[in-house]
Amino acid sequence: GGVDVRDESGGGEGTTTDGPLELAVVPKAVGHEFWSTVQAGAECAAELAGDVTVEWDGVNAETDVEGQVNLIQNFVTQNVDGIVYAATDSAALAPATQNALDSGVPVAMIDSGTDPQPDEVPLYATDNRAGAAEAANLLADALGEGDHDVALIEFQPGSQTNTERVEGFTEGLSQHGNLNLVAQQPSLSDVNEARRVTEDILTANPDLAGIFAANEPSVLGAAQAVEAAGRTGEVVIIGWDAAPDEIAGLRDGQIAALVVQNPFRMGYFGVQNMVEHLREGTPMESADTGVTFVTPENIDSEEVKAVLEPSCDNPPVDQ
Amino acid sequence: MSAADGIESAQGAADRPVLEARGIVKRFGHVEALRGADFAVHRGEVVALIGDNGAGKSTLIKVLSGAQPQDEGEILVNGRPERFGSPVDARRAGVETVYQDLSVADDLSVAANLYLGREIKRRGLPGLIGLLDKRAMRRGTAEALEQLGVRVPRVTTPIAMLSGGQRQSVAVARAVVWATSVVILDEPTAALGVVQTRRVLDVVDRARDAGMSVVLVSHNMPQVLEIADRVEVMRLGRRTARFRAAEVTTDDLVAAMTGALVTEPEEAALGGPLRRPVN
Amino acid sequence: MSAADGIESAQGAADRPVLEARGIVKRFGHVEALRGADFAVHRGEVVALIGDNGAGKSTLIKVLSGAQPQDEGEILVNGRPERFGSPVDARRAGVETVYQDLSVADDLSVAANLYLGREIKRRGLPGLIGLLDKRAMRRGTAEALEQLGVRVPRVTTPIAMLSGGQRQSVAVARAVVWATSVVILDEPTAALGVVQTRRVLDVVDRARDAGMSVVLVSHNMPQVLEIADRVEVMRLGRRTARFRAAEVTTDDLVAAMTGALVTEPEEAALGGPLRRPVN
Amino acid sequence: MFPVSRSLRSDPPETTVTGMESPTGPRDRLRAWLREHLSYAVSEFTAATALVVLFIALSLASPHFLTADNLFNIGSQTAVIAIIAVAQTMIIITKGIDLSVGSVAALAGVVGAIVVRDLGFSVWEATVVAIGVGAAAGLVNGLLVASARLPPFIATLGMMSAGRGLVFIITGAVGVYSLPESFQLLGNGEIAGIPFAIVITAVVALAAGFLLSQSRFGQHVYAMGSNLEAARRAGIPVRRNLTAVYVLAGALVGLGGMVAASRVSSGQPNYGIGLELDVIAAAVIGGASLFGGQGRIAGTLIGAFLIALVRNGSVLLGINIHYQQVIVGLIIWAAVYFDQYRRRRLEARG
Amino acid sequence: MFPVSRSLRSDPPETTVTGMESPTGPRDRLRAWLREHLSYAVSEFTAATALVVLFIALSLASPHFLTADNLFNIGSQTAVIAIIAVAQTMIIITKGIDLSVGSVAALAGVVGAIVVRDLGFSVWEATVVAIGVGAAAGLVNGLLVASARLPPFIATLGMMSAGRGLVFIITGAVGVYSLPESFQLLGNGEIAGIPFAIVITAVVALAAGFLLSQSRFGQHVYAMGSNLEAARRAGIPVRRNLTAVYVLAGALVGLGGMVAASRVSSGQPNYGIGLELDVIAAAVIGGASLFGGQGRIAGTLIGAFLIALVRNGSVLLGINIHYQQVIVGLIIWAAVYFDQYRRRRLEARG
Ligand SMILES: Nc1ncnc2c1ncn2[C@@H]1O[C@H](COP(=O)(O)OP(=O)(O)OP(=O)(O)O)[C@@H](O)[C@H]1O
Ligand SMILES: Nc1ncnc2c1ncn2[C@@H]1O[C@H](COP(=O)(O)OP(=O)(O)OP(=O)(O)O)[C@@H](O)[C@H]1O
Ligand SMILES: O[C@@H]1[C@@H](O)[C@H](O)OC[C@H]1O
Ligand SMILES: [Mg+2]
Ligand SMILES: [Mg+2]
Repeated sequence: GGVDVRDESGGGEGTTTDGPLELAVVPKAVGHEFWSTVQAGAECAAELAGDVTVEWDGVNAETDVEGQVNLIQNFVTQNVDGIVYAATDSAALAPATQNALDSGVPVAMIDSGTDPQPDEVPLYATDNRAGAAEAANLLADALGEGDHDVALIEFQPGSQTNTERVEGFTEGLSQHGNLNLVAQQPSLSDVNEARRVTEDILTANPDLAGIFAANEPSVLGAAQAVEAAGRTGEVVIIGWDAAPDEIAGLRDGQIAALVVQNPFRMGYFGVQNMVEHLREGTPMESADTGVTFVTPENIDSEEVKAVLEPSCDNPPVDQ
Repeated sequence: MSAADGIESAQGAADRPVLEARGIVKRFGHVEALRGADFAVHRGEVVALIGDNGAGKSTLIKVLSGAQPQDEGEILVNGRPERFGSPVDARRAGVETVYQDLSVADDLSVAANLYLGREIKRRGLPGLIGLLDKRAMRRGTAEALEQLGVRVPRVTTPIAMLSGGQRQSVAVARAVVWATSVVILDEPTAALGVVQTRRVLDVVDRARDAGMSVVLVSHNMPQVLEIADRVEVMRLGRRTARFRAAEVTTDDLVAAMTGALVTEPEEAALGGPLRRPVN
Repeated sequence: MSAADGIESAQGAADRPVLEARGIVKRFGHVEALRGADFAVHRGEVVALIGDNGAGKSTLIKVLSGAQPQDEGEILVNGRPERFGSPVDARRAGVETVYQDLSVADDLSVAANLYLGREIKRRGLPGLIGLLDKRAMRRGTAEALEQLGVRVPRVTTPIAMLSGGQRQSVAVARAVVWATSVVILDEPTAALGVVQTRRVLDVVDRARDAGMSVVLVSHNMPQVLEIADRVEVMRLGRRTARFRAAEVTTDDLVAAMTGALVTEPEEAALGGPLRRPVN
Repeated sequence: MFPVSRSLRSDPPETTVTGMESPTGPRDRLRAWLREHLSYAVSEFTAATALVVLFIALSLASPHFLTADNLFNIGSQTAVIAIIAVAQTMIIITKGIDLSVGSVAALAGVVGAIVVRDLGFSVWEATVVAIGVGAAAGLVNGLLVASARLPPFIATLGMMSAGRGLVFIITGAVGVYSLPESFQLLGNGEIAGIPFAIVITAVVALAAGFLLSQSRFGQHVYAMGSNLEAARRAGIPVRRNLTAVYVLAGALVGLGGMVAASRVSSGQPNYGIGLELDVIAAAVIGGASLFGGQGRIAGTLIGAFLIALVRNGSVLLGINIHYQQVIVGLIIWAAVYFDQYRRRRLEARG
Repeated sequence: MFPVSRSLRSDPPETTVTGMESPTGPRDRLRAWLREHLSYAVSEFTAATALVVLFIALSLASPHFLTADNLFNIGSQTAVIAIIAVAQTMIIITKGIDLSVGSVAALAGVVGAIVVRDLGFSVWEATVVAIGVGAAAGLVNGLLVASARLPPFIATLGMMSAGRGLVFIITGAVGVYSLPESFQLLGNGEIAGIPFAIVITAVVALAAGFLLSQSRFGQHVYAMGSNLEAARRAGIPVRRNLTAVYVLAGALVGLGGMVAASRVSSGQPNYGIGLELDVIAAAVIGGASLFGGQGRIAGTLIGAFLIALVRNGSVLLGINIHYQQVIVGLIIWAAVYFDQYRRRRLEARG
């Protein structure tokens, strides 16, 4: 595309680009509902902006930090106009972001930022830690008075999002002396594995009263295990994310509440702000994309619907 | 059908060889193992194929039995050119081979090796779905080994556990059991004991009597002269001499193998010392 | 030091055998390959070890050369009991072996196999850091093969590409090149051509003349009688007979191998038909 | 019956040597027979010993272990791995390896789920489709190995990558959800109180074990793995047979993928990443050799359940997940060492 | 020099046969020599052909490909895989396999990061520590394989699990951060304008190639993989050597893990999951055989770069992520098929 240098505006290097834009949008990994929704949001923003191509590319596992470093590096080499991505690891990707900036490629972060995060790089994300702490509160509310055994199904030990949610949840639990964490197992983001560990946890802890499962596959597997054990309703599940079967589980009473982010908005904001920055030189500013606690009570509210069924007909309003 | 028609019939057209090779060339990388090799065996005939180490005997045998395709030249069965794409084709033509490397499956039992590719199935429905009659195969194996005077620990012992001679016996037993037209034996008695060697030679005799053809590769000249009707000599990938066994001495054979004696016209043309075949 | 002291000295104490096995038992699962086998070879002596297929010859050889530990019994070197924990121990005692399975590394070249475990290093610093003198090894290999009358495509050809006889030649060359005290040859000429076989027998002769001892396993009775000073016969995992080669016929040997003739007292005690050794 | 050629049939043998061992009396023969058959039994037992030891240890250590529910759970949890490990065993016996099992299982699972959701197939029809998908992938693997003569590692590595890509293309990298209750039949249903997944596993294992040990085809599988050239020279159609093994294995992987999808009543595009190592481990722990010619279904099942018990046990005992991995490593070492050691002793001493 | 025993030295040979081919004139001999050496060259070239083809194709297809920056990028990105693939090649030549490379690299990386962060080690000291950690893990693998005689698959599978567990225990499943700038030296530094990671890779590859092809130890490595029993009978101390190979490989894996950690300036507990397949693939694509005795460092490097080019190229060309995996699969098949095909032709026809 034609690159035309107009020396104005306050953003980055003070250049703006006319004509078609090519943006790289990189999730932490591909293969989950969550990231597909991010992609949908990104493509929606691109379409509305016009003449913007989104290059959607990611590694296969959220643990492949080095692979993502390489991928970002390759996009810089390819000289895309801008990069919108979610860092698999905040420290490890910091140099990659810096390198992109040094090469004149602006960066916007979604879902997870880097540490340090350069001033000119915005972050459109949810606060994982806060969300998980709130999940502990929801669990406590659902279980009520008295001592209760609870379990935690994490997904990928050692990955940053996982760590944040686990820490957030355990911090939240510490506010509730009556909740006793008796088991903690990883699902490795595999539904079958989530079901297996949950089954075994239920076997070992006949008195288990509640479970917090920290992402989509973990929730699905946990719900199935509880159902298969015939203990639906007896064991309260607080989940994360909003895959269709999670919503169905919520409606069926298998799941008590879901912590739901707004992935569509992440993708949308990332691309929309990047395009504005490139075309008009508008500086990009971070925004909390928000977290919604979905329960059987509020599931049919308009506000929740907008989060659960995002569509480009009704795009999120900027900031 | 006797040893007498050896040399002549190879030239004459009336009695076609059961199995014949013409101008076979076989290369491995830059090594030319066969450089236009010829060979023929007739019905009811025992032909010894001899030659120095590395002369190309085993390579020719593999071509004759379909185990390796030649690069050039042709194979004729009863005078008709045949394309041996695989060992199955050769077997279909009734040719059975004992390879020098034995070609046995180490992890399988003696019985399984003897029946490899020709397993006996059970009668009736079980047989239709492919079930094996292991008992019958064990019995048959014991019989076959008995005939060759071979003793193995058990017929269910894996081949890997056998002694060198026992392994070879299994390979020989397999070939002689199944052959109907030609048996090719590549150094079949190299590892065999005295008694077992005798048995194999007896089997060769009986095979000839039954009208079968036998190709025998051997480095044992007395054995060759005792059992063979004719002798073909290879040297450096070509046939360089042919003799009737009855009319030749060990010294002649050695001379032919070392190149001091040549009977084939093409070879002579290439500058080798031409001497008429003995007789 | 000649063939003459064979049988007597084996019993007498004065002249100790260079290598002796006493009461060796070796079991594989429920197969007893050796059931108390004895064996002895003296300095400057060629002893043939014969026996039917599966008699236990190769197993005994592996025990004698440290390749397989025995379950019972003892090995004596120059009269002193030795524990052969590995082939290195046997080699240290100057014992070199050609195994029946050849024990060559298929992916390695002829030269690499000949020098396996005894590679020549470069002189000076390169040698100190382990660099090979490949050129010297190639030259040495060519020489050694020449002496045995062996032709291979190239000394850099991988063993996998050689003919059966060529492979065996490499194995034989390796053993005779390195032996200093005893050479054990397990059917060393089974796949060899006439010329190469002759060469190996010559080497055996020269080894004896040089005061070395040779143990030869063979199924070729004329060869055994020609080259050996003494013959020890195994049957079903035991030594059942001993002869001086000069005083015995092929028929005697065959009789001993099939169990019709026994010279060892223990065997006789077990009910075998006792006949005095010939002489 | 025994088609001996005329040349062999002529006169009776002169000596009395037989195909059987040593010239000993009837009592010795009985002893030899007993020794032989006992030693087989012992060797079978040996392979299972680690499993039994672990089983007893867990029964003592956790009150929850030895309960029908837990045992059924373990059975169902292990079903998929066991079924796919059976497939892997067949391939390993041929001296092959299949790295694509995870991708192919995922592919079969999502396709099975999609035809139910979008085309209204019944769960049975979907199962047939899933098996077909697996078989088709197996066919490609088989042709690449048998006809194009790629090393199995490479052929199936490519399929691992391409298969996963296909899954993503088909699903758009999103799980296939909203399946009817009936979809759970294979994974969660029961027959006469026994989980259906366990029944399927048992049927598959029995059939495969029977095929391998009793049929002509099975014999040829071992022969090809033991010495491919010898098998070819013996007239076995090695190309066709090798391809058939991959197709058959692929079909089982497809079935396994369908059971997996059914257990979680959804088609998961990320299913089965790393599965290949689990199933190869089960086969190798069970005595299969990556160098071909060796392996038995019974052993593979033992291997699969050994791994499953370790995992179940460590959750039941509440072992910290980080230590779990260390313990799994140690137990794998110990189990195989123990087994190897006893085998060697058995072989060396009788 | 050539220690021929007396018995051989006695009289000169009677005939003129030599260790060389056919009794032909000097011209023939020259031709034979040329043919031999040319065919080697061609075979080397063959292995690299797929790489070259891909290289040219990418240069034409993307203006960004053939730039110093991008090539250096590819080099640095491939460094870790290449270093560890060299280690894997040595093990594969011995007929072994190392599944633990990912876990051990992660272990070395996090330990290297921790000693810098917590104990104030310099990056060089940390590198030595990381190499030591790798070597120690290799020693355990080596002892299990050589002395306890576990199948390498099992020994290293156990290490894969135990090693990862150790990483988690040491780090508490949290990345090791807050490292000084200097920590990035190995991964992101430069020497005379050339990325340090590339220099390290080149040194490692040259040293390993030299060791394997020119040294006695290397010779023994091939011999052990080709026929372990023959090597033992030839007096090679196989236990010690086999253990040494695993230790050496482990040390390289440790180095690789340190470079990886340095590249992302942190110790990542999940580093290297699935890495074993990548590096084995590099070795096998480069001509190593999982059945031992065969493999060369040059081939392995070609394999590693082939995989890297495919990945780099598909990003540069903006190929859809899902299709990328399919394409990677197809290219792996094509590259190896092409190579095998030419090798076979070469062998069959001269
Ligand atoms: N697969 C192969 N690759 C390369 N060269 C080969 C191959 N097979 C045979 N050769 C070569 O072809 C030549 C002939 O080998 P062949 O095995 O036919 O000899 P032979 O006459 O059977 O010898 P022997 O008496 O030793 O068995 C030898 O020089 C050998 O090195
Ligand atoms: N590794 C093994 N496992 C099981 N049985 C074995 C093994 N090695 C040898 N045997 C058995 O031990 C017996 C003796 O074998 P050995 O190889 O010593 O015989 P041999 O006298 O060398 O015979 P040949 O003349 O055939 O070479 C045979 O019955 C054989 O089956
Ligand atoms: O933040 C992401 C999350 O919301 C989803 O559940 O899976 C991957 C995470 O990284
Ligand atoms: Mg031959
Ligand atoms: Mg023997």
